[in-house]
Amino acid sequence: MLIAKVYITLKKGILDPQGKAVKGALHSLGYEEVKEVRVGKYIELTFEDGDLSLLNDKVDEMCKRILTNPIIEDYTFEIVEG
Amino acid sequence: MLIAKVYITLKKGILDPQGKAVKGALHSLGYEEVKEVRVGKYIELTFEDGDLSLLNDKVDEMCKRILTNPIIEDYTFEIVEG
Amino acid sequence: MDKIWRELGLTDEEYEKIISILGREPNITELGMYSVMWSEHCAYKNSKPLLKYLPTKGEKVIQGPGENAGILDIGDNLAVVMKIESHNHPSAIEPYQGAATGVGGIIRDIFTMGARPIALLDSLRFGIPDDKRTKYLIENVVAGIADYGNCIGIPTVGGDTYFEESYKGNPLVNAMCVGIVEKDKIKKGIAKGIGNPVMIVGATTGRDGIGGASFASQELSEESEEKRPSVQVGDPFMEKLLLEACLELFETDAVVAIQDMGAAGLTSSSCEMASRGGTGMELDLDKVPLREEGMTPYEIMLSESQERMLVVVEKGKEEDVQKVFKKWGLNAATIGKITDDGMIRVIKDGKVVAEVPAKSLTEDAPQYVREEEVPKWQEDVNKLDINEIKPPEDMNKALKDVISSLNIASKEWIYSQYDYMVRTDTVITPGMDAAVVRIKGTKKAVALTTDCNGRYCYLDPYIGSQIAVAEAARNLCMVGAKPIGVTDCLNFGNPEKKEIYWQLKNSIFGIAKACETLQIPVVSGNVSLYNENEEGAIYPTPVIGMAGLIEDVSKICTMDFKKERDVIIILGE
Amino acid sequence: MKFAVIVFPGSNCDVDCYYAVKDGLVEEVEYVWHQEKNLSKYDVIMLPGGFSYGDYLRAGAIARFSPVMEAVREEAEKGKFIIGICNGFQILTEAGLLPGALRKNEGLKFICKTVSIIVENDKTPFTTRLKKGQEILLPIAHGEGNYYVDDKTLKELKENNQIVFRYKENINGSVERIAGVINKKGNVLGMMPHPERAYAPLLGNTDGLYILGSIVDNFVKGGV
Ligand SMILES: Nc1ncnc2c1ncn2[C@@H]1O[C@H](COP(=O)(O)OP(=O)(O)O)[C@@H](O)[C@H]1O
Repeated sequence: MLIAKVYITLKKGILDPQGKAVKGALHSLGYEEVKEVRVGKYIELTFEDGDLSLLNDKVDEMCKRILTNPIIEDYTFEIVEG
Repeated sequence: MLIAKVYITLKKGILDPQGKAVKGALHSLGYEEVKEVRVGKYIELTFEDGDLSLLNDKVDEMCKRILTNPIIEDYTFEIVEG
Repeated sequence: MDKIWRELGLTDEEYEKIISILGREPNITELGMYSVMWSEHCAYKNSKPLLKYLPTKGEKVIQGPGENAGILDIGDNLAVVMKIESHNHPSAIEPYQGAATGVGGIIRDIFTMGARPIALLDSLRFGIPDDKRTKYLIENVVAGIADYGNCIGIPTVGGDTYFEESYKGNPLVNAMCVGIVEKDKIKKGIAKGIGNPVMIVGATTGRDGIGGASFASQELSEESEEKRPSVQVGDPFMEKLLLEACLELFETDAVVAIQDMGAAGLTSSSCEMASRGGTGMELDLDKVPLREEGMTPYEIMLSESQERMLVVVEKGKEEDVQKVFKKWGLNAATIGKITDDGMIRVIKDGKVVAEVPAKSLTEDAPQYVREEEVPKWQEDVNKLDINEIKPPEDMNKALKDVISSLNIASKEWIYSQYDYMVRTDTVITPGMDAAVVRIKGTKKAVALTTDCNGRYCYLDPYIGSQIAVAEAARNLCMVGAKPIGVTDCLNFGNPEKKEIYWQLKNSIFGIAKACETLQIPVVSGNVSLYNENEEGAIYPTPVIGMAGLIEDVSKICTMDFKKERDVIIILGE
Repeated sequence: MKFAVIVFPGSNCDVDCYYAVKDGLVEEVEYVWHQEKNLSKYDVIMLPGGFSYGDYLRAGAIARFSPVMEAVREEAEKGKFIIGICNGFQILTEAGLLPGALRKNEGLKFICKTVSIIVENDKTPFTTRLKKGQEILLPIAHGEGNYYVDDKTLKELKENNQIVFRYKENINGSVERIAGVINKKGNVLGMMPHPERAYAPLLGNTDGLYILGSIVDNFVKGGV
């Protein structure tokens, strides 16, 4: 089994209301040392075993076409044995 | 700068309607090879440099207290230099 | 760069005009300010000469077009504040955020006037949902409206939705908001009192949507994908806090003037307020709370970051403002003061980085009376002879076809995603001819609707627009309300094309005629032009938002058949 | 008797609760800002619906750390009646005052409509005006109302008769169609449907008064 782990974050400069609210909450709980918080998405895709480099391209394509909104989001991913 | 990357997923066995929807969308686009999809959260916390092992405990505490709901969610995290 | 003003959407003549106003070449910040303020979106340069034909007076009118929103007197020291606005271009690019920030913007227009927003409506136009992109647009526009309105806690009580091929590349997202204000507590954006401090309150300023106003004033093309401003993200939670903080602030006597920062952000709010007050404003950009580092004066002046307000405060009362905003966890920073020289003077790092007459940005904006021509297609599309159509053979099937067709079928799948009940004032919920929202503590209620059949307007903009007004008025009467005011959103193609200008003009004439006949004044509105791409323009779509007054809410009427043996009568011809 | 309606940043059914008590029950009611640390002067505490802190992160996750929540906990221990509606329910579960968690609706969409609710327990101070098995109509308006408990807790809930309301139909994916639960002690109720939006004939529905009215009845009798 192969698992693609996709990490999606808001692009730099795009307002992250969630991150802002979480940061506020952490500060009010006394975790002042947190300088910044960004909240994004984490998606796990499970595949049968297969050709890793082919899969790499496939996952990239999925990210571009459907998993992310390229207008406001950036992504990275890695594929691991599951 | 240190960055804590927190990955939050729904506990195993808890139905993930978002994951189901994404899987459906992927299949309808022809990516039949995707067996399962789980959608979770990805949170980045930025800190000034500091003691790594202390920070480790802190982040764990934040995860337990506020970043996740232990009834439905699991988490892992890693701390990297930013 | 050569002829940079062209990049910013200004013509060579407009650039010459700027030089003659300033007596020198503008620097980049100043040029940016002119480019947004003189865009169609802010200056209505193609539509203003036509808009003056709309009837805007009436005994109930407290505030007609020209302010953030229109105001109508409904007696007992109460007034209805209403406005509709388009967010078409942003929604075409990023439907969720585009629609969400459209809702956010129109809500700010209402509470800026001192009013408590009580209802939202949304008027939507999409292509036929048989392709992925259109479905994506629909899902996300509806979700964007839902999430913003639901979170901020203002019920979305109505709207209208059509599907038609011409909207495919240019979906329309018009949002309307209605508020209630006590007449003696109305606030306006008129900057007065030399030396009074100017404060920026609410969210921090980032690089969002820079140049959005000029962007909204161009046709969409492949290229606009490149040029598009960085997307504004709505933060309804922040706006909820801003709303409550502002209403709380208005209970003090600290506020002289207030305006929301929508399109063209700090530039438009400062110059419009100064221009209305016949004053000037000095702004120190180093005092603006920023979200990002290294922002240039150009960026700060043009940023369209959401959920911000510019407030002119009675001198010495800055602390009062700080106190209220601190309670709600919001920023409030003094960034400048009112001056007597009529200039918008912008300072950064102790140096003047822009200095232009406030009025030149607003009143001196160019106006164009364009050439018009009856479209060639007009004759073709009106050829149909109704007598040539044979009655359907199977009437049962015909009926089913009609009621299951996209544009007739129930829109519950849309409005069930909207919290239309919050605040427990919605006494007629979506699904009827018009929504009715009661006003607690009185017997009164307001009835609300939006209407426009773009197909009729395409066939005949003059008659079609009259039909839109008449339909809205009928919808209100049907629930027992007397129509009192209109807010209109004129969605058209590129007015530089003669046929489109013809449509725009005739549509406005049609609205004017209908409103005069029915004696319903137009108190606010919005124009969205350039809704057009390579495949052509949208149907002319002058959405009519209308409010009606119900003096006694116990007398409302709903459309369901009530009991057996009741008599059914058809009125009219 | 005096009701408190807690106002968190982002609450928006605070108004609904306030008027349901004032005009529907004709009882005394006050808004209480979330920074308040003492609730001892109130007899009933309402945690209203809305989007506290935007519901960012998770619904109710941030609000549960508000200073007022310590006071809510204290009053709960004393046995005072506490009712959390919609976001208020979410906050109570996040705070651990009620079991379970509320997830995104199964259909992933916000749902606003009036639905049938079945009364499961008519012995609570919130339901004495109702009968077990009775069907009432209440508005719902939520995006995250999909109730979850693990099997073990579910069993406990059943044993202790803590399931108070169920949806007649599965509208959001909740475990066993649970719409409202009460704590073991029987004084803290959480529910997704909005009784406070059904208090006036003009709104077309007064079924909410069964629930709000039960609170008044039972308070008069001296509480739990
Ligand atoms: N986008 C929308 N948002 C909210 N309500 C809508 C929307 N579209 C339609 N509705 C509601 O659905 C009902 C029917 O709308 P519509 O088809 O325009 O009615 P009619 O043409 O009979 O006036 C109305 O109550 C209207 O407010």
